[in-house]
Amino acid sequence: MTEVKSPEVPAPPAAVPAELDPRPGRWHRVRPYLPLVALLVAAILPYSTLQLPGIFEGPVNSPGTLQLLAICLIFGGLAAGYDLLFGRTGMLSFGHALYFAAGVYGTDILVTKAGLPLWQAALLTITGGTILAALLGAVALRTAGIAFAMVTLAFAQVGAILVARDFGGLTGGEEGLPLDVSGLPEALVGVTNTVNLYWLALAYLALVVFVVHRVSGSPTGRVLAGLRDDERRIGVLGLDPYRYKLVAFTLAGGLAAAGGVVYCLIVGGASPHITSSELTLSLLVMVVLGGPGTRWGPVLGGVLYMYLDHRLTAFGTSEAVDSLPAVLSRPLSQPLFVLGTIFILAVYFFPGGLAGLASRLTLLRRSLRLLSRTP
Amino acid sequence: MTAMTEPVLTVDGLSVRIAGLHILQGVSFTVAPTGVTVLLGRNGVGKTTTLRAVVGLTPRNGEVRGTIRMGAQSLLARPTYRLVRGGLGYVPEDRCVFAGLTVAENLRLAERRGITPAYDQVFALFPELERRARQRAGSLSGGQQQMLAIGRVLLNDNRLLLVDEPTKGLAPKVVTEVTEVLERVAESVPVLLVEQNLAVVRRLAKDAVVLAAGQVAWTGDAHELLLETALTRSLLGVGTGESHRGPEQAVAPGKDGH
Amino acid sequence: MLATRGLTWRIGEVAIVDGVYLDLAPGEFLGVIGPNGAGKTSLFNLITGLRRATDGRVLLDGKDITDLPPHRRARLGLGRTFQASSVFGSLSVRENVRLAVQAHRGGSMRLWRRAAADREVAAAADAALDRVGLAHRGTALAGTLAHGEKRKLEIALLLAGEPRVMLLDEPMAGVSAEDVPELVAVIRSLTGASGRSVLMVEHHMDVILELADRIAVMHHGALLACDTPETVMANATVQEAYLGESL
Amino acid sequence: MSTVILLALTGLGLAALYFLVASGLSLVFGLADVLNFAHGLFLGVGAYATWWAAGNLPGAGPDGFGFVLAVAFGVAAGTLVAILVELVLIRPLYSRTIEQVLVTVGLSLAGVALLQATWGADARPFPRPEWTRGVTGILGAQVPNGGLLLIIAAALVLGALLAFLQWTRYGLVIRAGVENREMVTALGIDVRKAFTLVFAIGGAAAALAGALGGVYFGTVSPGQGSSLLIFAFIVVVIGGMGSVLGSAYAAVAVGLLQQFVNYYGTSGLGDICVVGLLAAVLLLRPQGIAGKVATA
Amino acid sequence: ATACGSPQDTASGGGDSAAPVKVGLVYSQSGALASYGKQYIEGFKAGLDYATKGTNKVGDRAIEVTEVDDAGDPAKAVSAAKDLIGKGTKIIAGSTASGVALQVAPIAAQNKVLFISGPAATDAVTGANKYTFRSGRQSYQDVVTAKSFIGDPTGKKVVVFAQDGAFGDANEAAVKTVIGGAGATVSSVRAPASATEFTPFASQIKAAKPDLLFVAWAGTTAPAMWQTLDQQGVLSSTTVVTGLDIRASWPTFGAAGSKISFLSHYFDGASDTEAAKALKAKVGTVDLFHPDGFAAAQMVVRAVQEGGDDVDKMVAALEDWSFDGIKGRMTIRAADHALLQPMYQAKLTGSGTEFTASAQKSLTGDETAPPAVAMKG
Ligand SMILES: Nc1ncnc2c1ncn2[C@@H]1O[C@H](COP(=O)(O)OP(=O)(O)OP(=O)(O)O)[C@@H](O)[C@H]1O
Ligand SMILES: Nc1ncnc2c1ncn2[C@@H]1O[C@H](COP(=O)(O)OP(=O)(O)OP(=O)(O)O)[C@@H](O)[C@H]1O
Ligand SMILES: [Mg+2]
Ligand SMILES: [Mg+2]
Repeated sequence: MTEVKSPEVPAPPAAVPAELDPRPGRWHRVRPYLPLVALLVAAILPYSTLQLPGIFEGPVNSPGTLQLLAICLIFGGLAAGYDLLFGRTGMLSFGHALYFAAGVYGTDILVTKAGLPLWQAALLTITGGTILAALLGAVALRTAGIAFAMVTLAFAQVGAILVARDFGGLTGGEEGLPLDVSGLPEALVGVTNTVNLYWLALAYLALVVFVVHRVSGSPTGRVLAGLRDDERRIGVLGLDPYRYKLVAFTLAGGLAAAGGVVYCLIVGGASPHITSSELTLSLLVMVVLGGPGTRWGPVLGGVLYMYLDHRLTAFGTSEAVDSLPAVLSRPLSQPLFVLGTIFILAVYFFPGGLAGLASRLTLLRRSLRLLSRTP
Repeated sequence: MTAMTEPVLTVDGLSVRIAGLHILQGVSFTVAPTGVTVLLGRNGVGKTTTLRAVVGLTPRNGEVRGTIRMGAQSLLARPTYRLVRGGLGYVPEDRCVFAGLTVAENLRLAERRGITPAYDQVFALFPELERRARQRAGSLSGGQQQMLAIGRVLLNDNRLLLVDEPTKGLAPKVVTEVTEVLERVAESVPVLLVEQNLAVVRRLAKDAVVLAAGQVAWTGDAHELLLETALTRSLLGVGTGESHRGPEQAVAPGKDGH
Repeated sequence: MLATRGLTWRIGEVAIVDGVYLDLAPGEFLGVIGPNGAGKTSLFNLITGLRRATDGRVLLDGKDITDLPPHRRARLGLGRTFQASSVFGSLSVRENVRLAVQAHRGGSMRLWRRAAADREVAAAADAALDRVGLAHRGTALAGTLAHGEKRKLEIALLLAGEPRVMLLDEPMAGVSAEDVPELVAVIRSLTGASGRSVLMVEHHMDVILELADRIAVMHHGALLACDTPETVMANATVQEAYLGESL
Repeated sequence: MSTVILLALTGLGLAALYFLVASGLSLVFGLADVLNFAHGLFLGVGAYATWWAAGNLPGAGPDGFGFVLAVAFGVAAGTLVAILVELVLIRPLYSRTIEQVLVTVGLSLAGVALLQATWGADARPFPRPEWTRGVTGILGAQVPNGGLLLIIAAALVLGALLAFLQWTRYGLVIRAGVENREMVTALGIDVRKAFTLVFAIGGAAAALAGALGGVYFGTVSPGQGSSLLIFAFIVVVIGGMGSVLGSAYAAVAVGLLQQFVNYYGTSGLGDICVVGLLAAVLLLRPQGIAGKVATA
Repeated sequence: ATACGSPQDTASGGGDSAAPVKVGLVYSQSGALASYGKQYIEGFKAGLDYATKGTNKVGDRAIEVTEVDDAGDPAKAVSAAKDLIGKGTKIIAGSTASGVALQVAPIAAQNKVLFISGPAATDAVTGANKYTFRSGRQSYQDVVTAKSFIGDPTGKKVVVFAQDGAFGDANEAAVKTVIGGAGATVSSVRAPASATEFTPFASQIKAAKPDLLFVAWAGTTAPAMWQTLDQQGVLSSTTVVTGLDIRASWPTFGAAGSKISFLSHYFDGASDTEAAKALKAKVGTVDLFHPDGFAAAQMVVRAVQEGGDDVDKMVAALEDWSFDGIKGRMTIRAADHALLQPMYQAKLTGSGTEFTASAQKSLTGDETAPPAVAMKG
């Protein structure tokens, strides 16, 4: 039977989930511990006064640097969560920003307007965000492919409109809603405590990576990988595609909402930027930049994207750029121009994302060795 | 080999690597200017890969070495559409009809500028295609799709046809029909055919090339190959004498082949 | 075991499958033949639920399953292969089969267990791969397999689900001559003593004749005949519509 | 009564604008299978090139024939940019659809920033014939001429696109090429040329929309294209990807809906209704009003 | 060189009485509000020059200005602010966008640094907290100026046409208090900020037959909006008041420009003070937001002069301070840090791309004073 598929979203350049096919190699003994080592290094990073001129404004332990890193980490986690949908299940959602925004605005409103203590607000928000994802997912998943992308986009758009409308002064409209910190724990307030926010962000990232890793390596994760390739076949094998997709969607939504909670604390408020469809697009960009369906790719992509997004404004106003002739310096002082260009180049030169770079290098090395052997 | 006249296609030392796998390792053979040359071999030896290398459809991550010439002209490094306009017809293994287009549109697509498409000939061979002209090709049955895929190339004059497993999945009656079509086509155009059905091979093939593990294991006269049971068995893993468990599908009771 | 009662599928005015009554006894092997476009694959799609019948019923063990979605039918023991191979291209061959085994063992959501640690699943998967002779290709990506290998993987996926009723859609298409007997043996071993029933579409007449207890002939969506191989082969209409003049 | 007529005609004007933006998008999306986020950039290029030409190109100006010339220049510039984008950025990535989409995302970021770097973030007054600022009295309603111009232009573009798809083989080639590019080349067709052509047409339609949008808005600014894009996407999807006629229907539906709801309902409800319409259409008919087939 | 330190270190500012004073300017250099930002920074530099008499020093302490681009994104602004504070900066100014101002203000309070908000017009910055000041005007002052156009409002019918969201809300609320409070009946027509077709709204306005129409609209769709109001005859049927935006936007009013009564924060030639002359000498043509930067610099110099490195002293020095700015006499009200300042009524004349604004009347800082709000933090 050859049935024409409805305009399908092409599955992302697939990678076999590493979790499912642990191939033995030289590294295989050390490998399981590498993430722990990375986590440890990241955790003690704030104790370093290392100066990295050009990379960070101040020493690593300065609040500005920690704040930047915290934001990067959040987006690393967010991208990893989004990858659960896109890279691992093959669902192209254009509305993931909604659940993140629900996390940010939910926390902000519950703390600032309702005066709830943080932990209650966080709990309520994450639960609410997860339920929201489950409900909207249940509707959106009646469609597939591009239609699914567009329905999720539509839902997110409604969210954006509601935030912009500022019903009852709840969201602050286009001006956003600063977080009322008076009820917050001391340790989360003030520039000197930025490091705690950094650790919080790191914890969030670690949690997401761990959850995504576990889920991908689980029996359910195997089904998700199958869904990405052939949904019809999954049904014929006796599994309900809808249920599995809904679980992935809900889980990703919940993780995004949790990210929103932390982000709200880090930035100290909510602004409508985060409800825009551009945010979802950036998530997509992050995942592809890093390498969809890989464990570290999306994290890397998210961190790098946010880093560039923040740092390019400084690059644009730097001396080096200013001293260039106007034809060059004008565009280069537009951060979005540089970001867009870098992004296009990345698509060309790192197909398969940053995570694919390692294996490509190995391949290169091997063929070089072969060349040198066969004169 | 009947190499009295110049071969229409010469493949020499063809090597194909895809994604690090050395799939073809120095394949050399020629296709005679008349009749059917058949390419045989088990699943996965590289028959399809060979045909695709000839029409220039090796995947982007693949690498082709060696020479492929049609007459005096080298085919490598020329874009596929030029090769096809130059008279190389290709019927792919998995049919590749355009599922979203109707049968008529599929055929219209194959028309070439400056050539009057031979619709009469095609519809005479496959009346089904005329009847189903407005149906979407994706909803055709497997066999109907195969007819469409063959019909598509026959609209134009070709100097050489590459046909990959044309009888796969066809009803015995249609296998017979397709075989007859190819036989008639081969009268005017040389054909390089990949085929698993030995009955078809026996009926059509003049020359045979047998691939094994990415290399040429045997070339020569097709009937010689099929007559010598021992040779067939060692190269193809089947006997040809008794047709009960072999791959010959078109066995009608009460009648025998030939 | 499996029965269809006047199963019909129309697109507009045209009946692709036209009032088909079939009965498959436990342990029976029923071959289905018919010209290309007769509606064999469509019949399979109706039985497995990928298409909704416009009319008629499908019964499994006497239970009406006409309105169940595909996965529910599969859980009741209905398994199939596809005419155009549809395997999970980006998963390894072994992972493909493991997924099928896992689907069979229990469909509950398990988000936190390690899939790779499930020995039983792995063992069952390897056994299925062994049976079709693909064990050596276990780590290859299914998408890169040659055509014939994909056909074998299809059967392995089916085996892994241990279905009670199996629908095979042209399992031999494109399988190289050498491997046909082997696959025939595999398919034969599926039936018989185990009490499993098989419905198989195939154009290789010799394979059908060798395996089938009865043969159903479809033509223009309708059942032309359903009888013992001898009777069917002797039928003049069948010869004319399907077999034609042999080579 | 005159209010209803006014709303209907201005709604149609809005629909015409949406259609002009959506038609190119739909063509590229439906035929070449590229979800072209850079469409807003083509729009911007068309608008700025027209603006520039009216001020600097000899013979061109804000009025009469000079204006036609300026618009022609803008369309040519948009087409050229689209062709370049296809040749340099999209073509090397064929069959890697996701990457193609991402490149257009990158392009939309970089391109709009480039426009801003060159001409600044502020809106510039757009050169336009005096009569486009006026109104025409129709059955008691004062209908803006700019809107009428858009309606006429949209009708012409619709006709031209339908003729292109109907009378040439390109529509066929491209639809087939999206399904299986290799096989199209294996039929002896240079499929790359066809894809470039589609981009060129998409770019031309976008640039025209940009120029006429400039007339409509009275200004040109770097972000203008992107802000129209979201509604254009909605129109394309409701209409069914690749169906030019479907886009036309959908544009009319969206334009009128927005206009009437905005008048009779509360503010912002219009947008929400449009989004609701999108969700409803997709849930009931995932392929959109007119499905995937791009013949009409 | 790797070294270890506490993760809660921040550079401690000052101590040394000759060390330079660090001032951080977080504003939009790129993004949608880049041209506002450009005026702001030009104004700031001119103001610094003016207030320090060309030395850039207060006493013998140099003013060291660090500029950071926030691209209009509050998250970036917050990061930048934290970075600056971490490096010992005690004074932060800037905030071109209201969203940025609102989110940076609490950061200033939490860390006890001085924050002088820039062009951001939101009323919510006023009285935000003890450490937050503003160097520009606020929406409320706009509205009070608008009121001056209708003489006695009693019994008059006023319609506010504003976009959805906080900006529109604030304007509507201000009109209700200021003009409605004075006896007029106020109703509103709201439209989504993303609207591209304005006929329905124009029809609604026309149907309401107002004596005064107050329009609060920002963004790139403004020209289309004006054209529609003009085409549907709204502009010629009533008095229409709106704020005069930057010069670059003037030509986009087209023919509608001469039919509108403008309230203005500032335009070239609105005032003839010493400061205005100094500014004009520096930047040539003065525009809407130059005065905000200029005033910010004057406030910074005052704060450093009187407060040194002690932020609380700076706050005390600024509260109730009156100074001669570009616009004339400006006063920082102690209660809520509102900046009382003159406002203008203006007319636009000209055609094509050549437009000039001329002042009809100017209102003093007291006349346009917003009602005092309670300090929130
Ligand atoms: N794109 C690819 N990437 C990796 N391996 C490939 C690719 N294409 C083909 N191969 C491998 O090359 C080998 C030869 O494949 P090919 O399709 O040419 O075989 P074949 O002789 O046509 O087999 P069949 O009779 O099954 O059609 C197979 O082992 C296959 O797995
Ligand atoms: N979606 C559809 N729309 C229209 N016609 C269809 C559709 N699906 C199948 N058909 C038609 O129904 C008939 C039966 O198709 P089916 O695939 O079931 O045939 P089949 O018996 O399996 O043939 P084969 O042996 O060639 O695989 C064919 O004529 C086909 O064109
Ligand atoms: Mg093959
Ligand atoms: Mg079939």
